[in-house]
Amino acid sequence: MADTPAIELRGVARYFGERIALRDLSVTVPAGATLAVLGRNGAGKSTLLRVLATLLRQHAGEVVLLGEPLPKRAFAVRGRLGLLAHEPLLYRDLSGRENLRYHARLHGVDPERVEELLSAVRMERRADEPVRLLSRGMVQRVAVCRAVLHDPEILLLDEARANLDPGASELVEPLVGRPAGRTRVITSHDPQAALAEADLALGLRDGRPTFSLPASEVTPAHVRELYS
Amino acid sequence: MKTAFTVLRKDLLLELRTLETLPAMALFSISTFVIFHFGLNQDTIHGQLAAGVLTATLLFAGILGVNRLFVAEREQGGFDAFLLAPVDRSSLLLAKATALFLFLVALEVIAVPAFGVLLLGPPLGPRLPSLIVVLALADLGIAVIGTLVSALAVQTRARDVIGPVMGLPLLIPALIATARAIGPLLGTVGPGSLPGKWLLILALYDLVFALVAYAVFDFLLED
Amino acid sequence: MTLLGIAPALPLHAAGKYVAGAYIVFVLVILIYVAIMAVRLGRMERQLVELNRDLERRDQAATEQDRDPGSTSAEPESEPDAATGSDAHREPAPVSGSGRLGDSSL
Amino acid sequence: MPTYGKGLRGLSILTFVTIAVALILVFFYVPLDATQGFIQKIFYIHVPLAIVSLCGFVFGGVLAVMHLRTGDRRYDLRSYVAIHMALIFGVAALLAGSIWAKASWGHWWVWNDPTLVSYLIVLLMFATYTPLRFSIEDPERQARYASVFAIVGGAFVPLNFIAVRAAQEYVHPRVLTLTGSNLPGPMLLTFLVSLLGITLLYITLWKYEMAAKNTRIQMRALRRRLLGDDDISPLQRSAAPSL
Repeated sequence: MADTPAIELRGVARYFGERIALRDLSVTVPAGATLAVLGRNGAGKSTLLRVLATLLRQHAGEVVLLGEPLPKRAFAVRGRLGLLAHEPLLYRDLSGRENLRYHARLHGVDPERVEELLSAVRMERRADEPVRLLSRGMVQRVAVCRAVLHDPEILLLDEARANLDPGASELVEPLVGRPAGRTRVITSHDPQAALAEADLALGLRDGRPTFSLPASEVTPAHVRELYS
Repeated sequence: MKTAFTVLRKDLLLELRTLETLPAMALFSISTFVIFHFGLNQDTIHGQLAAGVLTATLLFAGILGVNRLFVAEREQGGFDAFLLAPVDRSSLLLAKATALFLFLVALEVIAVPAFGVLLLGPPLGPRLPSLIVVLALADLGIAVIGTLVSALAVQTRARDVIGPVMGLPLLIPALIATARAIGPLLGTVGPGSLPGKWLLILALYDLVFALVAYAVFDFLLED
Repeated sequence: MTLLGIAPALPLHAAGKYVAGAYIVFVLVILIYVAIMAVRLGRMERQLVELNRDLERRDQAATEQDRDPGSTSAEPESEPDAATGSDAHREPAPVSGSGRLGDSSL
Repeated sequence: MPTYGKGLRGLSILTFVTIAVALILVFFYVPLDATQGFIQKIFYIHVPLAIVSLCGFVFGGVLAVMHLRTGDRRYDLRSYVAIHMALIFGVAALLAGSIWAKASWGHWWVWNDPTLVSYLIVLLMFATYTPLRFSIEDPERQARYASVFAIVGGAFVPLNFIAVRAAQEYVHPRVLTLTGSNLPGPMLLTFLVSLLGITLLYITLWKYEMAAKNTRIQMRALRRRLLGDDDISPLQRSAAPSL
């Protein structure tokens, strides 16, 4: 499977009523590579991630993840995707461990993996407190565990580093960073940081791609055009 | 099936932790009995009137549960978490309907004895078995319709209003069948026989709407 | 034409009042419906008239542009390229994907 | 893109003729009913309206099934117009029914006529169709949720009628059950003609409203195509499908 690209988008569009959320989007991400998606708020970054996460169907164009065309074959891909976005997708009244156990059962993952991840992000001590009592940073660390619990082949990170202090960032690096070797799509408000850890870069403005280049070829002009 | 059980376990655990839904339903039903006492200005009631009071109270208390059913999913990303998992989507319908059914049963465990003590003239004891049969079928109907209506309403803006306004007319036939089935049971002369006709209608109602719910539920999650 | 002679057309004693009432209610409901649709039609007509006026203004502007292209009038009438426009909203969706509408979409 | 206006002229003439004939039959041809006398004439308007309206709701449900299966939003528009029309006919049927109740039993509402009672419940339920649509912003989700509602409603109509009929002890002989009929010849003929008239009226008005909605949507597309996007006012929220 290494040769087929992990993510292929051709002419993808998504509308919200009359408003265009995404339009004419074509990009191919080889397996194991990292794509950085840059753009202002409302440029369509989150919509793109939700389409890739099979949570939103595309209204036009083709989306092929891990060789499976969406939305027809979405169920075959679902277990192999991890999404980490603004919403931690954790029940605030349940504890961190209960949340992760719930997700582990949903994905058919051995509960032992929950303990492993909790210690990896050093949350074992606070794992039994309700999530609503945890600080934003801790919630984000538990959310990282949730996103990688089922060892996804594609990881979708919507500003994953937000709310994480430098210390916490190092903790989650082996899980969500490049070393984990997963195909990743990351979005960030800090273009320099995103480009530093990306192989490919995609610029979005008002739902339309402005550039789609290897990360190294992205010039400050490209970036300025996005945020002007 | 396993997924449905997983989601159900989470729901029951969540209810245990927050105790939001069940106590509210129980207290609501007991205060409704008090209101009926003063409203009807009668110390004890029996027969069809008693059946009507009991059924109406349980229905409205049930609506409270219906309103709360998907709120956690809507506000804390529960839908996305579920949709991301490689599971059959109608297991969410099965899990939530079962959860609502269990809430209704728990409600009845509290409300029916309270009804017996507060309002019901004839003793409840001998009537209990057949009463349980009718209430079980009624709870099934409320659970199925309630889950469907709750899933429809939770995504809308006016969700606390749309849910009951849509659910009540849908539940009227179930209410008719339940009240008419319980009527003869609560007569003063002694537990009457279970009117088969009404049980049949109630069962037919549950079956049809279970099939309809199963067929259309996935479309509510698709986006 | 004995038909007319048989039953008195509209006996106006008590029963007749209700029967007339029922049929009048029916006619009234239909009339209210027709009235609402008429209001909608009027609004649509006004929008069409407005559309034509906008078009005339645009074509007029276009012809002025052609007559003296050289002069840079103080406030150049920028050619509103109607076709693409800033396209913040979608044009009628192309036919493809899951059940999107045809190009000359409904 | 289908237009809905073309058959309209012929259809409206046919509707007009049928209703005219029906009225003539009702008031001049059919003999007075033995028990109810002249009041029974309301029957020829109340019951057809009720039947057509119920069929309209079920028709809306069927169109909703087509919409969910094919994903084609035009079916949603058809379902919306069908239910919208059925509601209007339903209100007329309910008013005529309560007038009939007042005429024959003396008070505006009567609980012993199952068609009337089950009718009220069906109307109560479908009255939430439009508020439901109005309270969902994303047009695609609005269409999908409305279709789910219409399907549940379509299944509910017969069930509700069974439950209400079973709950009724009849006070007066059934003139015409919605299912069977025990009408003498001339009355049956008159009833069928008025039923046909009301049905044609429903179809005509349905096509008429579809044509009107279709025109509005085409005009909006035309306006956007000609004047670019920023000139049109953003679509304000409405229960009607915007496609």
